[in-house]
Amino acid sequence: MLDKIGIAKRIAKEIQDGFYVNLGIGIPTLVANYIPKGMNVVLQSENGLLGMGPFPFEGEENADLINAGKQTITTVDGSAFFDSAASFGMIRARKVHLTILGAMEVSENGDIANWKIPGKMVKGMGGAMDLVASAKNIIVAMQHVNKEGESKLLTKCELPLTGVRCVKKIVTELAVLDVTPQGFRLLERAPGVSVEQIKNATQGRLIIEGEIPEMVID
Amino acid sequence: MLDKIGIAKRIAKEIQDGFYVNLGIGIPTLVANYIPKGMNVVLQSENGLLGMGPFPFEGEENADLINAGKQTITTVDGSAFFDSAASFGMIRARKVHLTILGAMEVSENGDIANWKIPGKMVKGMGGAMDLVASAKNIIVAMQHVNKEGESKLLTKCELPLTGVRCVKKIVTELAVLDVTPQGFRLLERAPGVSVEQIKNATQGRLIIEGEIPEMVID
Amino acid sequence: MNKTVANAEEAIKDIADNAVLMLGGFGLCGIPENCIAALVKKGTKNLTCISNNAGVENFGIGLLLKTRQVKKMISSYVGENAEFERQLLSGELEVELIPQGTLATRCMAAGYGFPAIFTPAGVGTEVAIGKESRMFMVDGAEKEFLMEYAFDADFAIVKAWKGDTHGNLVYKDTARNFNHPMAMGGKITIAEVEELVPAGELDPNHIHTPGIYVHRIFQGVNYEKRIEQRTVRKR
Amino acid sequence: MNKTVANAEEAIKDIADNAVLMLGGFGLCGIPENCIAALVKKGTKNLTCISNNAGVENFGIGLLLKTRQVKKMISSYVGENAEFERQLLSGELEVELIPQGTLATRCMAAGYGFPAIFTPAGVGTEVAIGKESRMFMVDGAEKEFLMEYAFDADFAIVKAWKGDTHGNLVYKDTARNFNHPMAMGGKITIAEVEELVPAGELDPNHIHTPGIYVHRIFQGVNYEKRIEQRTVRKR
Repeated sequence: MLDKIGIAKRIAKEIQDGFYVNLGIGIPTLVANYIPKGMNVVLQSENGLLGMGPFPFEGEENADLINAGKQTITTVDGSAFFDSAASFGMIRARKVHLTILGAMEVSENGDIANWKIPGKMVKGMGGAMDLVASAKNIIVAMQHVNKEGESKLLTKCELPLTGVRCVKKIVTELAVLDVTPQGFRLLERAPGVSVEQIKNATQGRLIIEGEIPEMVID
Repeated sequence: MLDKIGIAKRIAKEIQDGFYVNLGIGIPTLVANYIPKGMNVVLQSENGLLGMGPFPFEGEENADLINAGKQTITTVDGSAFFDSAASFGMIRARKVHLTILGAMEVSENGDIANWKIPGKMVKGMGGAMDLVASAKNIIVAMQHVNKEGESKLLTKCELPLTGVRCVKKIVTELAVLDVTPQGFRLLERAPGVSVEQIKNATQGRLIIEGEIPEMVID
Repeated sequence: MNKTVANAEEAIKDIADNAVLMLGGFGLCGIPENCIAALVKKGTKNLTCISNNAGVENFGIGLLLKTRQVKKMISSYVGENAEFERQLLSGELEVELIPQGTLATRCMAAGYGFPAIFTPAGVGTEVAIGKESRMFMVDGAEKEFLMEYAFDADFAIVKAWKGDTHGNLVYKDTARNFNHPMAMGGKITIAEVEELVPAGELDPNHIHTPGIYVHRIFQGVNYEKRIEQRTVRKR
Repeated sequence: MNKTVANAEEAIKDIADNAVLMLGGFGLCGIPENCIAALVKKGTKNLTCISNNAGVENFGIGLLLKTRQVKKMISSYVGENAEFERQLLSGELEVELIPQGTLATRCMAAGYGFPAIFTPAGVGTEVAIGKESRMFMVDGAEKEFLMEYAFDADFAIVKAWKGDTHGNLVYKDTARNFNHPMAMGGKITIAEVEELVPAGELDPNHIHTPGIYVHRIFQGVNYEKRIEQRTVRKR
């Protein structure tokens, strides 16, 4: 079973040289720490930055320089600032190669819900609806089951949707899965996790073909 | 009868303090020379400049700094450069208060033709169609009659249109006229020009009410 | 073309009850602190605020929420303000949550003279309810877009780093965010800046918002520039 | 993220016959001189060129017209090139004349992911023939707009003043013009610059075109930067 860092490490392996990547709040933010050294990757922050760097050293925080999670950050060489309309322009124009974000629910056809629990929680969708509607490739980092032990990989999302038929891949504490026209295709098991465990934790249609390898995480 | 400079001088009187103004090629360009000293006016050049200044001194021409007529120019204090899409954005958003341009024909309902003579001349509309479609106020600087002595203020334009129902005022070598729902309303005569002359030179519907004063030009 | 006004009070003096405002900033980054304070002082009521966020409880637009001056918020994310969430869930506050890109683009659309724009954001979600949608070819496949209208705000209130007396604005770092699209999109645009300079001092190649969009400008005072999430690393 | 290529020849080497190109510049101001020369040398045929102007007879896109490499021009104003007018009137050259703002906005639309935009330019004229139009409320009155589609160009070829190895671009003065919207709008964007610097040397607050839009960049040589209308005043 993976912890949050394990999920982040596994997702980092999906990033390719030359990618522009947008990282959502939470686990996705951690992915930045595990991008292989020497790989050319530029992080886009949808509040108006290409070339996001690590957190600043203590005492060097700049109130004018934050990421989409409102955290103080730095820039790297070759960065560029722009306004919010320009930012979502480049997102809509599919210049960002990969979007990694969290989810409350994903359905077997790739629908995603992550912004609202009616009557309970209304934080808003932020940039997530724009990102999932436009990104070429969307990877979801999420827990396979909720606190009550119920599956979050469903036949159909129950919560209000963020986007439809958009998720391409899911990495959870248990597994890596592709979203295919036939449903969730199991690609890898987390270390020490059995196919049976994954089956039990997945409510939506799960495709298991051949031997399912265990993830390799450095 | 006015010469080109006279037309430019008369049009300059229409400009108000605080105006952002776009000047077309030809006589409109001359208007810049007659804006009263001390009046705050900013000239927009649709190729990407607010705050157009006079021609450069000899030897100080800058190939990167031209106006929409491709002439070398300068900037004034408080100028700003922007791209062509942004430029027409501010034009469409009606931030430019006044557009002054030339015309081959204007009709009594305010249609204008100035970009094409089928089979003879095809230079293109440039930014004129955008400007006339959006500007709050459009003044046309033109000759009242063509070389053959035929009126260019018509019931209906014969040449391909640049825009419809958009011209608000016309200044010619003979007269100043408003375009009203009832037709061309004669406001002023050029020095030494009679109402009869203007009548003869105007093919479209001409409204003459009361005494028509002679223009006052400094 | 001097657009200078003395201070925030003068800049906002004609903002009346029921006005529709765009307020720049992302989180607490690049928010018009002086104008918000002046609005609180003035007590203008029943405001509709178009702003990506709603501030926090005791800062930013949160101050206007606390004093119940806001009738309606149009935002994309309001997770940082518990008072907001309370007013929303209790029905005291009218709220329209829309995607962040849609929000930014509807501001920009007003400044670009686009009556409406097309975006795929929200297709198939509750955001799409009641909206016109349309298919377009994208990369060889049909894709659905929603038609979203330009905002029609009475005032845009933005914060820039530097500005000149003609209203030209330059932003710093990610504080540009919604300030530029909103500056373009307001019928009347009010800009507060950290440093106001005479026209001619800013490089015309480096202006972010051309002065034609800005109607009033003043140099703000006492900027707090509060940090919402202070994240650091060890040396 | 190094996008540097050696020179114009390498930058354009995969531009094949029948390609659709956006070419930056306004008149002769800010045109990609090196890439145009390389295209002439390569002899690529049947090009569709989206460019505000068609150069003059012996410079700019005029060079490609002279060698009959252009099948179609999409422009707003071509008055400075007599050879162009001749080819047009004789029917040798296909030409689509569209309003300048429509041209610029259709480039930008591609870069902003707008499948189409609305503009009032050309309503009631021959430009509107065959196009969908639609009424919107503007300032309290109905106004007609044409729907114009985003361009779908294979390559955008632009010229900037400075650029860095990540593809970030900075333009100078009015040479920005169509270069920025086209840089955003190309599927593959090629930028030639007067000065190429390592990533990190340009101020990230002053980038006009973020590198994400640029695929290839090189430092051009022997810029002529010809002036079309040398207008001066006496001291």
